[in-house]
Amino acid sequence: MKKFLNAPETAVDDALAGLAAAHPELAVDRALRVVARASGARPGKVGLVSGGGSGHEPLHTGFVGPGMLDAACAGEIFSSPTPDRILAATRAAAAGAGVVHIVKNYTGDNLNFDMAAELAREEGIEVAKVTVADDVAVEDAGTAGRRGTGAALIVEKTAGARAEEGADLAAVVAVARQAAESSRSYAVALAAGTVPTTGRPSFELPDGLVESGVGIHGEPGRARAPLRPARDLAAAIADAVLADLPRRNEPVIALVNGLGATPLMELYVVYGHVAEELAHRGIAIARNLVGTYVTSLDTAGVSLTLCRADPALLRLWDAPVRTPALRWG
Amino acid sequence: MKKFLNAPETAVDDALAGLAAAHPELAVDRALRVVARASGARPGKVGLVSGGGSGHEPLHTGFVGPGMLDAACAGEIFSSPTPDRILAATRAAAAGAGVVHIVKNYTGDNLNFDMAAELAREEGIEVAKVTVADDVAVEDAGTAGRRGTGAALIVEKTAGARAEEGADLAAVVAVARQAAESSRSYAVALAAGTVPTTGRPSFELPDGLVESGVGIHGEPGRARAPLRPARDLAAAIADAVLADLPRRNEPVIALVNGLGATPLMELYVVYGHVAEELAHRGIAIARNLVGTYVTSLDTAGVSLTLCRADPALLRLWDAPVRTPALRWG
Amino acid sequence: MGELDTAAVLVWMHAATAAVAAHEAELTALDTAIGDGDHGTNLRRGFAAASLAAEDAAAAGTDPGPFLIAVGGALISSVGGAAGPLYGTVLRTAGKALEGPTADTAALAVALGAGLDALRRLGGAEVGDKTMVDAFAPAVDALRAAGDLPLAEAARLAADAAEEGMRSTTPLRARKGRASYLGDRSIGHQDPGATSTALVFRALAESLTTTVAT
Amino acid sequence: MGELDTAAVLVWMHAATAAVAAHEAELTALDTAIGDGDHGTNLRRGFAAASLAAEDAAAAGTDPGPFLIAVGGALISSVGGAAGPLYGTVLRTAGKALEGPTADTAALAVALGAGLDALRRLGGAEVGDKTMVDAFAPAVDALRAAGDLPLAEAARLAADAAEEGMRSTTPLRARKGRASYLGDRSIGHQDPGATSTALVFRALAESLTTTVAT
Ligand SMILES: Nc1ncnc2c1ncn2[C@@H]1O[C@H](COP(=O)(O)OP(=O)(O)O)[C@@H](O)[C@H]1O
Ligand SMILES: Nc1ncnc2c1ncn2[C@@H]1O[C@H](COP(=O)(O)OP(=O)(O)O)[C@@H](O)[C@H]1O
Ligand SMILES: [Mg+2]
Ligand SMILES: [Mg+2]
Ligand SMILES: [Mg+2]
Ligand SMILES: [Mg+2]
Repeated sequence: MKKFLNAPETAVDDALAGLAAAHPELAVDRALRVVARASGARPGKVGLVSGGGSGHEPLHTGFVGPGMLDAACAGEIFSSPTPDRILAATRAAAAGAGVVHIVKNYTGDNLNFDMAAELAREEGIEVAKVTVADDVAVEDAGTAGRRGTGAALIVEKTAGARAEEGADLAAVVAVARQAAESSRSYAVALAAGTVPTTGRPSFELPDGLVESGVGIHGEPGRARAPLRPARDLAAAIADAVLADLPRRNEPVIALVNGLGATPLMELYVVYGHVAEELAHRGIAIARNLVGTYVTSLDTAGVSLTLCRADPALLRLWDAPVRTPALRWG
Repeated sequence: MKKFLNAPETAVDDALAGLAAAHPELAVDRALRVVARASGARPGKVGLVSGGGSGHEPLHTGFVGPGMLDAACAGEIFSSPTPDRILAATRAAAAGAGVVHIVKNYTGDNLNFDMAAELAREEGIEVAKVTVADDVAVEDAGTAGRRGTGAALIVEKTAGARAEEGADLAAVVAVARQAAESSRSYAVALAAGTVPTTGRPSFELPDGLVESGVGIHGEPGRARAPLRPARDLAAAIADAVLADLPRRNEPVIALVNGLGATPLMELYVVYGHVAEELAHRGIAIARNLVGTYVTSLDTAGVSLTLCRADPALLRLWDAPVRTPALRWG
Repeated sequence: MGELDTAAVLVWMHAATAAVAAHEAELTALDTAIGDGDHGTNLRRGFAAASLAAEDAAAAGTDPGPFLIAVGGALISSVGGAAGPLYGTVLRTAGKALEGPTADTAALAVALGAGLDALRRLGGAEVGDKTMVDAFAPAVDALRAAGDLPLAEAARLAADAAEEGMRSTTPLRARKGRASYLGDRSIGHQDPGATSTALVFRALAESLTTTVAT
Repeated sequence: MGELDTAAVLVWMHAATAAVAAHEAELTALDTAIGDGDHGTNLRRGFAAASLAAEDAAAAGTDPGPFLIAVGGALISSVGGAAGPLYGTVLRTAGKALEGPTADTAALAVALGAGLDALRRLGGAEVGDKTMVDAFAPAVDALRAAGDLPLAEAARLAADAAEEGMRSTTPLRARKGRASYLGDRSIGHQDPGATSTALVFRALAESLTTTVAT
């Protein structure tokens, strides 16, 4: 394994130290691994908190700032943070108007966030939970349900904008739910990432094969398939997402996302074919984002997230955002 | 080789097609591989043009837009574009106030840009050239000189801001030269990238070794060294840059940059140690940028660029920028 | 017929901590195959913290019930992932069901039975879903069936049952937890959580052999 | 004693195009070792375009001088990288120095000598800097020395000299071009540009054997 790290055990802490050094506009509690806005919670604003295992950067710590999250909480690599830390993030975000927990749908994340919510409620903080479960690669019945992946970015961006403009808890939750329920994702990998503590790729993928339907924790996918031209892979990915995307007559926000080790050139190649594919099917892309945002360590792979967006959601997508990893407007 | 491409020969064109699809604010001439602002050249504004071989994305095509470049020109992977194409980009950027060519210092880039400048002058376009030669890993005497790498971003950002505020050609050139001459870079790689047409990594790097002083074209480095903790690598990189950085009593802009396949987590780890290292030496970091901006295909590696910046340069760095890959203010 | 006192629970926790640490790589390898490759690391870290909490509780002369509550809390606040809240809740719930300075086989069966119920409620998994429940439920059944056997012997039977339950997960298709994402591809792999559960029961049995006089 | 006419130059260009294409992988491998791995691809693409320009020029009945100017222009606008402007300028400058419908050995030596001068001016490289100059300069010297030999024979001597110059680059430390970044690590590798230059001179010699009656 070759990584720019000091030791597998210190990776998360050392990266947070770097984040703190680079971003004085963030308050980084290195002991609790909580990243919040240095400006503190704005009285009367609904607080937005997310978090989860590390290894998905810039998600979520890179999305803390005006227009997006109030606080994020980083767990060990691929392990949900513990309730006490999520509680600390919740406290940092609480400003009297309640806090939304944006939780990617994994057993561990659900359990730890639920326990934290319970503790926060005991302290008098109103907490609402919005679950992100967008990955169509996994079954959604009688199991742990769909995984939360790229849609987290869209949920955090739009709900963050709604909170920023002063909406109340119910209204922020409504936007977050709308974005979450309107989004679907699918990912393929060319090579698995390496969890530092294990030192070896999460799975071995022989030459000429892609892993189709991978998760963002090195979970192997639905199937192995031959490596095909980007055009065909993009079509297959779009097919998978569209098969399960709500069929409303709305344009989409399209996120073509690198899983950590995929160069931008390749992401744009994929985006071009996704755009062609959607055009063929008469689906308009109202907004797009191409880049490396929701990652899985150094996985070479790409994910597509589509979110059906009405004008209200598009307006929130367009609203100003000032975070380390996402800034516009 | 595993990449999201259709064929090695179409990689550059397919990526440009995706860029065009994703960014309606850009005018992408796919035949000439010229990317310009869709709004056209603003009459009376100095035009800024850069370009070079492809494989370094988002440099330069991702830096076209208000506050930065007017046009960029993409060559084949790692090969400078030809003079006719650079001429086309120059025409797209020309608005009566002259055009600055920002050229990374490579024999091929120099020759092709110089020929294009000659042709543009024959058409009555005033062209000034600013050479970026920041890579301290290579000798600077009796050779091709230092390579141009990460400093291109800083030059394009600051000169772009100066042009945007209406400065004349001499003033824009002065800023570009100041930024270029005040910047130094150094890069190390854990694994070489793969040029699509060759299908194999540019060099083989055995386990446990890093290539120190690599270029952004798969050029092997100064030396191979054992893989060390990020803290030590960061110190060595900072040492290399500082040894050759102008010794003015000014703070620096620090760019910790991924070479294409390096996760953000690792970049922040490195940034943290670079910041410590500079603090020890009493050098203030006035601004920083941590991310993947000046790449070398899917090279796993990191580069550090430091630029001594006076208040004027910092003001230009802070000025608004609206491009696919860099946006703030 | 020995009873479980605080000293014995402390030895159990140390034994479990040692077992988890010794099997960290194996647990992580199992989790790499059908999960995300962190179960060994999570549990090593968590049980190390739980051992410290256990020593503190023992030093304070805490009874087994509150002792397990403290240890469960330490697991929750140090493991992360799915296993932390699940194991932590099991121990906390079991602890709440224990009264007094010692527990015999029947009392332990009741306490761990309450823990199992909490585990099933919290995680929603039943036997056959390829989770730690597959090892935990048969272990509790064995304890219950051994209600009048000496504790050390009952614990051995529970550990045997847990290990059999652990092995029974291999041919199963996962319906809960991260392995469920794999669908049919989860078949043929032993569940990491069931494996760690078997380790914890074996640690109980072995620690009782040394600590509980018969 | 044969002279070089437009038909012969066309055959030369086709031969050079074929040679570069046949050696693309080798040129790229040399450039991967001490450069950026694109010299073969660059030249294959460039000579393919140059061949088309050459056919157009030949079809238009252009004399060798303007013919080489057109071919050089095609190289400049299709190769990219360092090699495009360098090779293109050589041919353009050589073309400017050629007058009339044919050229003998001495005229070709003068023309390619002018091309070499332009190459040295443009790139700033001298013999010994480990560039295409190391193959080009001895080839021009050989042509000059063979001023009164038949063209085909003179071209063979030039190709021999170019190849010797090419091989002489191996022990050199690069002082120009991308290989100069390697410093001492460039030693022991043959220069890709010198290699392609030798191919182009060998293509001249071989094409003349077939096209120029002696
Ligand atoms: N819903 C559940 N109910 C019971 N046990 C579960 C459930 N989900 C997961 N598990 C257990 O947790 C184990 C995985 O733990 P761990 O790897 O630490 O957490 P994570 O899956 O969050 O990485 C699985 O092997 C399984 O035995
Ligand atoms: N300054 C120079 N003068 C003469 N020849 C040069 C010079 N720089 C480079 N070359 C030649 O160009 C060759 C490399 O060409 P190529 O790989 O196509 O361009 P690039 O280096 O831009 O990738 C080198 O092997 C060398 O022979
Ligand atoms: Mg986990
Ligand atoms: Mg090149
Ligand atoms: Mg796990
Ligand atoms: Mg080259």
